[in-house]
Amino acid sequence: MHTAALKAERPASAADAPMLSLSGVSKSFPGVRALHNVSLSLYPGQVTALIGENGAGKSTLVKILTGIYQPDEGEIRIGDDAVKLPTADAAFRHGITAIHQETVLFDDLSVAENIFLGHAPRNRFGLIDWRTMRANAREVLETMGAGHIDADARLRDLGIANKHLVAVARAMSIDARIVIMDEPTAALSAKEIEELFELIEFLKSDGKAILFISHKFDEIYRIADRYTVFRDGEMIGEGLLADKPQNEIVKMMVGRAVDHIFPEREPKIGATILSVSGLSHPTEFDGIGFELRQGEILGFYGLVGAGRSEVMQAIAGMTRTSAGSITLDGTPIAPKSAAEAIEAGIVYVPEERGRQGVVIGLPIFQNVSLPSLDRTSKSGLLRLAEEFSLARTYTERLDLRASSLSQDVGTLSGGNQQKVVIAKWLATEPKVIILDEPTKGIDIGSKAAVHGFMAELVAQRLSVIMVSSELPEILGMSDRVIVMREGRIAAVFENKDLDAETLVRAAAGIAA
Amino acid sequence: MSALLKYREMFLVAAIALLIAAITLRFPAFARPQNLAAVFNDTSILVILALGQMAVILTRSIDLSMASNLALTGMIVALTNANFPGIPIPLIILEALTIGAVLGAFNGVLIWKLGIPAIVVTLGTLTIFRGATFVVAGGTWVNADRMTPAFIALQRGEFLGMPVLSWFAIVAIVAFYLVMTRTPVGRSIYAVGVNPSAAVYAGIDVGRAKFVAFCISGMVAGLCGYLWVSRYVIAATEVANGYELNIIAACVIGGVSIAGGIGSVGGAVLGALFLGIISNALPVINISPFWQMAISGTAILAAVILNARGERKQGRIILKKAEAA
Amino acid sequence: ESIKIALVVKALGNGFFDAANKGAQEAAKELGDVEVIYTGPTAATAEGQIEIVNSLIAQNVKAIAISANDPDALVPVLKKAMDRGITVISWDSGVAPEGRQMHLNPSDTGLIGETIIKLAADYLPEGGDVAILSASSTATNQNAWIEAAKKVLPEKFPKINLVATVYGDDDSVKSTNEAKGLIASHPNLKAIIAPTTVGVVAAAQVVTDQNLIGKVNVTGLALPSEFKQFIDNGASQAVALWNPIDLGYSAVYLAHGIATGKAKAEPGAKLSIGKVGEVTLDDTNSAAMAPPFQFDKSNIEEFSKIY
Amino acid sequence: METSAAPRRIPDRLDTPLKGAVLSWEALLVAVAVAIFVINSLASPYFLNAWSLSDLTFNFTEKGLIALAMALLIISGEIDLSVAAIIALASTLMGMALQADAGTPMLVAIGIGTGLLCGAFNGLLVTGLGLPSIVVTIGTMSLFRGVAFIILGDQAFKGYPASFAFFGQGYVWWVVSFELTLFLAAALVYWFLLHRTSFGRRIFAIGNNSVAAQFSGVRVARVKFILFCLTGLMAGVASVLITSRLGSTRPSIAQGYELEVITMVVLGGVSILGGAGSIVGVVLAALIMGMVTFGFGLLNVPGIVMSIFIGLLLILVIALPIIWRRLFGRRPA
Ligand SMILES: Nc1ncnc2c1ncn2[C@@H]1O[C@H](COP(=O)(O)OP(=O)(O)OP(=O)(O)O)[C@@H](O)[C@H]1O
Ligand SMILES: Nc1ncnc2c1ncn2[C@@H]1O[C@H](COP(=O)(O)OP(=O)(O)OP(=O)(O)O)[C@@H](O)[C@H]1O
Ligand SMILES: [Mg+2]
Ligand SMILES: [Mg+2]
Repeated sequence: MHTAALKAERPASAADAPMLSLSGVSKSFPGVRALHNVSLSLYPGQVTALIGENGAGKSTLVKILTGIYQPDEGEIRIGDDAVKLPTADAAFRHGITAIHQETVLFDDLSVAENIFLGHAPRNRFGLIDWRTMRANAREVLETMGAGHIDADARLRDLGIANKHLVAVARAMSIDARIVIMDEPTAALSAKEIEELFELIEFLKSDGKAILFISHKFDEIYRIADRYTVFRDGEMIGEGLLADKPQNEIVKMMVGRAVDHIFPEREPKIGATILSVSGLSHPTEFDGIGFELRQGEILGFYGLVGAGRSEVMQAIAGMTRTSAGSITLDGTPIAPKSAAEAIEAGIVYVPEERGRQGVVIGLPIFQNVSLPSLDRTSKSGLLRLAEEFSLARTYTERLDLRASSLSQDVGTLSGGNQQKVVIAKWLATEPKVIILDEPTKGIDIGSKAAVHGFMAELVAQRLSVIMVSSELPEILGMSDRVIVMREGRIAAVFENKDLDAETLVRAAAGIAA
Repeated sequence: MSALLKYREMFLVAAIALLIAAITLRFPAFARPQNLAAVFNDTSILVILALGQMAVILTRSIDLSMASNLALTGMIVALTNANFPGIPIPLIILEALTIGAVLGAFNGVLIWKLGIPAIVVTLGTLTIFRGATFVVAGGTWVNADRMTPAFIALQRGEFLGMPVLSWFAIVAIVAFYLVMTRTPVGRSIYAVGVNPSAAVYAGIDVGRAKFVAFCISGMVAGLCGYLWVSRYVIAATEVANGYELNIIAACVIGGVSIAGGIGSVGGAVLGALFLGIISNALPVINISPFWQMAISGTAILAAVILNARGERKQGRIILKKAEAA
Repeated sequence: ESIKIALVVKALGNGFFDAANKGAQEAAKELGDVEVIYTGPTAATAEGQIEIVNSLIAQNVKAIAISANDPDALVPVLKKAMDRGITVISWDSGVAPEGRQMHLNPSDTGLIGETIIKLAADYLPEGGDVAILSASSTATNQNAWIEAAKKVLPEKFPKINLVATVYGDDDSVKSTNEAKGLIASHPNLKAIIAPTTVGVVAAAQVVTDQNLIGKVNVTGLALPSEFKQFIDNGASQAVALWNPIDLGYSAVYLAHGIATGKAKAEPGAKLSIGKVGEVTLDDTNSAAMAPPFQFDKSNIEEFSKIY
Repeated sequence: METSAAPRRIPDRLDTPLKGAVLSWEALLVAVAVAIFVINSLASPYFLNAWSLSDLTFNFTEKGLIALAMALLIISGEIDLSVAAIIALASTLMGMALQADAGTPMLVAIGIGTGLLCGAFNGLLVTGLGLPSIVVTIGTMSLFRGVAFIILGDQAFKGYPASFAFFGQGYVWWVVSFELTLFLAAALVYWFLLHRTSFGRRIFAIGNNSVAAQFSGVRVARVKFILFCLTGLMAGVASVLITSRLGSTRPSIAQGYELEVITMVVLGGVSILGGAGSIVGVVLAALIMGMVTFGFGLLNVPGIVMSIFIGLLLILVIALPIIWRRLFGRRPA
């Protein structure tokens, strides 16, 4: 079967009753109110776009609908029946399927099994029928236009985009009435996105209700019929998309005019402080060369997987390189560990906060002092007073919200955790600070604080490299922008009259 | 299934073939089919135990209490047999399976419902079960003279030219193969080990999968309790003392990853056979049995190093993909 | 107040020592004012016995009679016991002379050594290969008997060829594996001599399982009750042992005598052991009881009911 | 918890240190220890006696010494199952040196040195090749003890010099043994190392999140390697003590000690998953295990029966706080 062949003519009618409706749903985590009294309706044969800034509560809602989280209060109705979804299994059985934001798949299992785990076809003895399962997997993949993926391959050996397609296939393999897609296009190429949209059209025509989450407005306008906007865990508005221009939706999302987010600043750019040339890695990047000047914010832009993080981790001593040289303040350095890089004056604020940034289980002040322990302790002996004063200085500058410095960082909200992470590396008093996706997953207020602080840092003659996949952030903060593509530098721009389209073209390798 | 797993098992088969060849050089009779069959028979109990342990290790847990469970169940069935000689042996086997499973479920419940790490729970039950063995028997041993002939004879009987004990192992291998590869329970055990958080999204209860794995390992240990006491015709507190580490070693040599999610029935069986061959061969080729321990230690280390190479995560390889595109 | 005497054995649960305890209790009843503490580790290790001796010292026992898992490792702790005024004797398996006041051998060492070989030789008129399956490699008594056996071999049993000595550590599984190894690596093996009650049962079971009855004869030291079936099925022609009940009885009787000052442990002394008779101490303060008693088809039935 | 109107100035801590101490794991252990002490005193008239109490300490000092280092290792997220085998190998090599007429200082050096080298070998395999420590040390456990068996076979080394006997049998003052003195001194050193130095802080950071620690400039591999060396070293020290106490060496020496040491560490409140624990807890756990085994010994309860108690204690002490929290600790979100 192919999507095009089965496309039925069944126009969506707004008069239909909602297939799924949510009302008064709230959900809190320790210290964070993720959702507050929200409502949402999904209609058969229609795509509803759920729109909101990072941390608005979109994924939390998805997890509630798929039985991963339980709402603190509120009601879920499918058709006319109020339902409870205590487990992922219960959600399956009510015909709800989802493609989650993070790829929640099994690296060491085959593609076919990743698609069918939990609902594998059985033979007449009740045993799993691998042959049928593989055949079905191939069919599902083909239907989606992902026939190039080998159903027998181990998932580990697939690239990120293909993994994402497997996640889509898994959702499609369940005969569901309600399909949820949480940023399904984030890791896909243009061609794959096209195929996904074709699939969505088919599902629509099949009368399914679809919830589509994306940060990309072109996609939303192309595929969605309705919109629902969330801000800070609350439902701000909903309606038919055709009636709503983009700028109004953005206003609903952000709650204020967008250009206020980025601080005004007068860059005072000095001499070169860091110069990198010919930096190469056997498999990840090649011939990376650039200069960073004092008091400058250098933006690194690229599509996800372009290799920016790998380059930055190499500069900060975390990965070994095969060739190239790094000069800091006129002295050549070759850091072999993060410890050496920190000593030299280069710090890297990592992208994955939970895994690489905070040490959950240790209190705030110990997190902040960790890279500076040699400074706060005396001949190996801890001096708590020094640690507290260091932690207080930096956390207060970042306007951290916490009840005490002895509080476990794990009890802080994501944005406040990110502040602790940044404070931790600032406390080492570096010359160069590399921020990898510094505002990923933090709320709008904290985002502004981080941006304001970056401005303050460069004003104090520090030099900043900022890796970001968010165009407004790159455009709003950088003095210069380097675009990476597939492990190499694709272009370098001065940020004067730079526009988003130029950057996207460079990142995707499309000639201007 | 996966090519890599196949490769790993082939590697073990090759290592075992090499081992047998080397032994045969010193002692030609070793490779005779009857002798190899005898070695398999001798290793049957370890094979069955290794399969049970594999199910647990796959879920990122470990069962240190298997040998103690074996001793306790073995003692209880031996006492049952001694005190009620009229009870038929199939019922005795059922008793062994049940008691073993109950002891395994005790571990499993603590892990599932209280979330205590498996290594802590089974470290505790390791001593509790063994102490209980002493207590239920009042500190005595049950010797051959108190067991019925049928109790002792069952596993020694022959069926289609092979001892019944070997058939126990063969049935266990087939059953495990089917359960681990062809049933939702088996696959959920793998899934939980590969990625516990993804398992939640797939509708699998992680704690329950661990509980099931512990019931399986307990049941298997219970069965081996009967097999052990009837094989060595003695039930004592010290039976199989320290054997838990041999079982784990068999799994490790067989390529079962201690980090969970990776391992196969074939691998665990081959790992157990590898250890069985070594312990059988050393006395006959006149290498002092004192070498046995060092040799199996070296084999374990070699296996971990080799497996780690096979498993080493590939880099992202951005550049290669760029060239291919 | 009664006198506490501890009977420390190699491992609890062993039928041989349970029988010895029976004798010890008899002695206690006979002596009247004695309380016997029967104790031992669960696995036959020296560390386990040391912890036990420590707790006995703390309980102020009057005397300790020990069958030791290691002749040397226990010396320091037993010395400590003697320093605190406790009478220490060893029995069955001895400790080095500095760690005890006297040692009671169940029988004459030379005699046992000769008997275990003779048990095998009696049924091998043509001679042939034999092997020994012993207890642990550090067991004092077994080592002494094997030594003695090796001494008499060349002159008295020239046709018997001792091909190997292996150790099963008084562990059934290890003993079983060692017995199998012996059979596999010595195709002409005619007899396995196991001077330990655990090893002899394991070896006889292996011979039975491998259908070697009539080809390999198992002999050694065995408890009649545990071993009867193997005499019955022919895996063994005959085994020997002394009376463990008498041994336990004597150990407690002697410990009591020395502890109360009624007897003195010194070379040449003649010490009474009640109903069993008397023993004479040699230069190392060791004494031997009766010669080993032989069990075969004719009498095993009767003795298996006793111990 | 967070409040939206947090003060600009964040206080260092909220709880007074005393309040934290009262509710801690160590407090629970102190209560258990006192209870066992009282029960022992009531159950046996021989318990409350200076010499009895002194003899009691021998039940835990050697394992306790290893537990101190093992605690650090487990806090860092690793484990060493080979410690008992290291004792056997170190003791065997000391025995060999003895055959070559080595003096007491030489013997001690060889014992401790062997331990250190074995620990370094474990550390190298784990940190150098990135292998899981539980598997590596199951392997080296067989390897080390196996080498001892190959060297010693069915023999035993004995005849250690009189001066060597002091370590395992000597008394520093009245009833205070050398072993106990050494244990207390080592406990102090390890307490200081773990709780008062930057090295100790790094151990906690690694145990809680080794990737983040690495990114924060902690030399994770180096710290772990040092911890394996320390654990081996302590096993070497324990080997000297045990060999001296037994006055002889057999390859089967210290069989099964590894699990007792780990039980001690876990009972002491160290998280088996790494990242949490204290030396005070471990010392208390050592004391509890010593008192339980000795107390049961005084009542002539077989050792195997006490192990039921230890096993139950281990599970209960860990399970009870969890059950307690489930029943009563439901905090409003
Ligand atoms: N398990 C959790 N524990 C604590 N806080 C959480 C948890 N999951 C989500 N949150 C918090 O809830 C809020 C909403 O998060 P959610 O993931 O739903 O946002 P989102 O709208 O999906 O954002 P994005 O666009 O970045 O995916 C955030 O502040 C987040 O930090
Ligand atoms: N093949 C892959 N398999 C799994 N995850 C991947 C893969 N490729 C990329 N990712 C994930 O996508 C994210 C971005 O990748 P990475 O950081 O390496 O690229 P980048 O160019 O630095 O992009 P950015 O820093 O903007 O995210 C990471 O979270 C990474 O784990
Ligand atoms: Mg989200
Ligand atoms: Mg990145």
